[in-house]
Amino acid sequence: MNGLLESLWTHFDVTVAILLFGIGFTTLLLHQNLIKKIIGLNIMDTAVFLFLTTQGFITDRSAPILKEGAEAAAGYVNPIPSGLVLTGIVVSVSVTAVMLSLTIRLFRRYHTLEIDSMTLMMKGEGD
Amino acid sequence: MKKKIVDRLRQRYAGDQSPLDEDMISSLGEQPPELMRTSDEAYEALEHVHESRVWEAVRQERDMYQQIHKWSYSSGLRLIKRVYTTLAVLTCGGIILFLLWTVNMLPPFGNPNNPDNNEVAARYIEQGPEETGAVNMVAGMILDYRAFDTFGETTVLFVAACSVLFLLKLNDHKDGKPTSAWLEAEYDDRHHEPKNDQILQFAARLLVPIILLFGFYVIMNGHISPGGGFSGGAIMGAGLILYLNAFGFQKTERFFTYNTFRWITFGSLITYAGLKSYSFYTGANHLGSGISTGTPGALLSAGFILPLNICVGLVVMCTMYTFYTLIRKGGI
Amino acid sequence: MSVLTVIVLGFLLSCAIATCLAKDLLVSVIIFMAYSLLMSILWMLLQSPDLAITEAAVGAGVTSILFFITLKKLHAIKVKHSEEKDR
Amino acid sequence: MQLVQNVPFFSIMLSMIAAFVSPMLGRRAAKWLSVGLAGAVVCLHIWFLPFMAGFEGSYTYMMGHYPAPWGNELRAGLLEAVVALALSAVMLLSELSGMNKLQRQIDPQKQVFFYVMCDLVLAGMLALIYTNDLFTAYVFIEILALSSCALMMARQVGHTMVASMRYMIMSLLGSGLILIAICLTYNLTGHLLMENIHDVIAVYARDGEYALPITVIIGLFIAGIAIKCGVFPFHMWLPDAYGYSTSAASAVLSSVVSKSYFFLLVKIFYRVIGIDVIMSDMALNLMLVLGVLSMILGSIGAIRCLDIRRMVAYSSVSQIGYLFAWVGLGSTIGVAAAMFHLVVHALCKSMLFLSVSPLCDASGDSKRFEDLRGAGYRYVIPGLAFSIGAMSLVGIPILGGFFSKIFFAEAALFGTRWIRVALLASLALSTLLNAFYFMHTVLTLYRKPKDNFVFQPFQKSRLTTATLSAFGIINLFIGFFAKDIIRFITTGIENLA
Repeated sequence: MNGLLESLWTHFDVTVAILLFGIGFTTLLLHQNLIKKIIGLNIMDTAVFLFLTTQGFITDRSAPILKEGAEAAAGYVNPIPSGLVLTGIVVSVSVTAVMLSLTIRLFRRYHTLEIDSMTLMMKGEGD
Repeated sequence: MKKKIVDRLRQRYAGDQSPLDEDMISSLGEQPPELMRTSDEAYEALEHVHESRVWEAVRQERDMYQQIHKWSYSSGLRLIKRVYTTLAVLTCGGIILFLLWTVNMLPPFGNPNNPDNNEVAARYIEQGPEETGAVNMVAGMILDYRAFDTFGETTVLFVAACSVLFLLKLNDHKDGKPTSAWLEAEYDDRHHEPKNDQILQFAARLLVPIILLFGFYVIMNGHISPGGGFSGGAIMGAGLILYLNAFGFQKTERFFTYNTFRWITFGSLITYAGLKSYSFYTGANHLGSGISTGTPGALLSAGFILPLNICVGLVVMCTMYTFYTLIRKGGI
Repeated sequence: MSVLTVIVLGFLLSCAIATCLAKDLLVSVIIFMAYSLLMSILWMLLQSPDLAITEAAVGAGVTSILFFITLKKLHAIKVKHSEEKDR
Repeated sequence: MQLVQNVPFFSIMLSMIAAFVSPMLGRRAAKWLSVGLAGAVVCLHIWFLPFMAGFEGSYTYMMGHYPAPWGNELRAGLLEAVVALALSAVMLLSELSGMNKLQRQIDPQKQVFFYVMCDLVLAGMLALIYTNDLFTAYVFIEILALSSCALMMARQVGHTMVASMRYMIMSLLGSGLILIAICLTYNLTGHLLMENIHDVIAVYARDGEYALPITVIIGLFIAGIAIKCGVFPFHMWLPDAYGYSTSAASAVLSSVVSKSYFFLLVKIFYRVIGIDVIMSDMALNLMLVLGVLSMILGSIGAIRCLDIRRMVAYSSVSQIGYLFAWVGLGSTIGVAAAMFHLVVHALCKSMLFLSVSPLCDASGDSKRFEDLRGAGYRYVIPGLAFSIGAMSLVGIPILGGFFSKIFFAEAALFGTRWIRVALLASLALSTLLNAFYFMHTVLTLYRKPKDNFVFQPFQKSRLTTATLSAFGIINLFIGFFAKDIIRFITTGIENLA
């Protein structure tokens, strides 16, 4: 148990990323309110991105913007995670926009943001 | 009891009904559209009525839910739901614990000898400037080495814009007359229209050019300094949104309509696809590309990266602005 | 790992929990905005300036604006207001 | 490199460019562009398949000027070619057949976007089949999720909107799990291209390093894809989504989208983790359990339905269960059987969805079984098509489904004792249940109508009739080529590893 805690501390930021992922995942799955679900989705995505970015970080190295005279790979952090996360951020904002517009359409029809009430009303509606 | 509720629901949701009544819409429709934009008093009066009706509807709705809940929960659904929720909570907890446990076995943080700091990253940094011409290696990586991913990502933006258009765009005017949906949307948008706010307009006059210029700078210098098409485009989109919020649709519609959006998106995406198809095709068939990379660090260098950044920036800017306007009033 | 990183990480966690537990949607969105800004600071600390710029523009800027406009559209901001009046 | 080897790249790029061009066109032009595109992709693959059949092994296609660990890549082999041909043919026929119904159900000014989404689904499907890079796969998974959600809500009524919201939520949960699995993989290996990851993981497996993380990665991939395909505990969105959207959309969703996710999973097993590591891993049992559960519970769900489209939708759950269970068996022969069933089921299920909607039109726009009595006489061709599809899925001899059942049984014999018993028993039980509900439906279609049935005149469409006959003929004769197809698939799977 002590060893586990110690290793959680050495992996502190990855642990935080996983906890954030868990918070986002649980909110997306279990919260009734659609807006909260979308916020949960965003938290989940940023948590995964945080996880990925910490993988590319190397202590005491600088960002991968090359400077003149210093062209050895040993001076810079890993550029790959940054590139992947950049892609991911744009994907997450697109998904958020689509979800928000779906929410607006659903609210216009059912005047509620709770997904369960929506389903009940939908069932009452018939074909 | 059940049947009664179902009947009421059927009546209520026969169509995409809004709390705004038919007669209200028709009374709005009698005024010519240009008048509608200006007469504030009429609107305020209508708004008052509208608001009270909305709240009346919401209150009725709430009662209805309570009845529905009572009816559905009495029929044994409550137990199933509770079991399902418990299972879901347990699953979430299990996944988190499992991941935490796994993460402890991963390579340590910030260590240069981790498996992911291998020859791939080394080549990107060491040979990147010669091969791509970019100094910012992130831009060099996403727009040259791994360009197909980024192309897919731009397509995701396009899909999202099309989906939002699909969901929220109102139909065009029929024979010059606005449809009732348009009138309603316009009416609804009155909540957001600027009321000639002097402070906001002054600040916007000051800030918008700076924001747009900064976004432009970030896009143009994407291969030299941090930033690039995505961030620059988002900054420019935010600038346009600020302009819209300060001055209203009358100003922005002069230069940004649905057709502007269509043409800009189409032009940039086709240019992007064309440039990248050329380099994919020549690369796969082992033909030389014939593109000079220029001197690393200069503004006009790095082959296709600069034009690609501009294309991406334009697409992102239009898409962000479009999301905003579509959510706000169902048109661009 | 610097002290600043640990502090920012701690704030991130508390922001995430607060966002999910907040009763009012507007409050929730505002906390989410703060969360995004903290995230962009963290990315600056992790030596990824590209991400920091993008997150500040997209996450804290455009996404939050979209949330606000949606809430306004859903009259969710006013719900609270009129309920308070009732009391 | 020969010109024919560019086919994967050409078909992906063409579909994306067609999607970009479509919003500039009118709805008629966009429609024919989309149909023409699907036709062109089918033609390209008809050109490509004989080449691949004669080509030894597989080849990679560089997307850009940089070789394997640095740039993106596509990869083509025989298996990919077969699956891509089958799925793009399904796409073409679904678009053609659902066209008339679609024009009535979707707002005319928004039909353009429907066709944009069709093009993008095609692009996403092809990219998932051909990609050799995990992160490209993630990006295209998102494209596929967004565009299939848009297809689902194209008919904007309450049911489809709520269903697409639920679908979005589930599918984003799935994407999150897949993304974190990809991050873990990158973290352990430092590569994103499938081939290089495979090499590193083989070394780890030999040395016994990182055993738990690798198991977790496999489990996360399985869970993510299972959520996206709608396997049993995650199927809540599925019946509403497939049951109420337009027939073309349901056909495309059930046979193209979920099949390409599944194909990606198999590809990950073979190309990323390595089949030897997979077979000895306990995470595979998760897949077996999910598969068996959804085989049986999906069929039970279908029996309880009173509405023909929901029944067909539930039957999808049970058929995807077959695929999961037999890949979960962890042997190459099981995977081959699952791949054969993937092709057969894609062809059958889309035909079922497409033939149901004319039959409902012929019964006064009702989907209930009691009104559908005698619909097979009122509208002959869709009735026949439905019967062929149903019989094929039940496993009547000489039809495609019969052979897939035989291959399934054969593959199950290779399992360990308990797995053998369990799989054969659930295969038998599920076939029995399938036969019950499908035969019941077919008999209903040819029964005397109710006494108080009022015949309402309806419009017959020549296009639908023609495409459904083509569909029926393909399904009728696929059984004759079962040997060739399974030979192609087996060779393809050998090349995959």
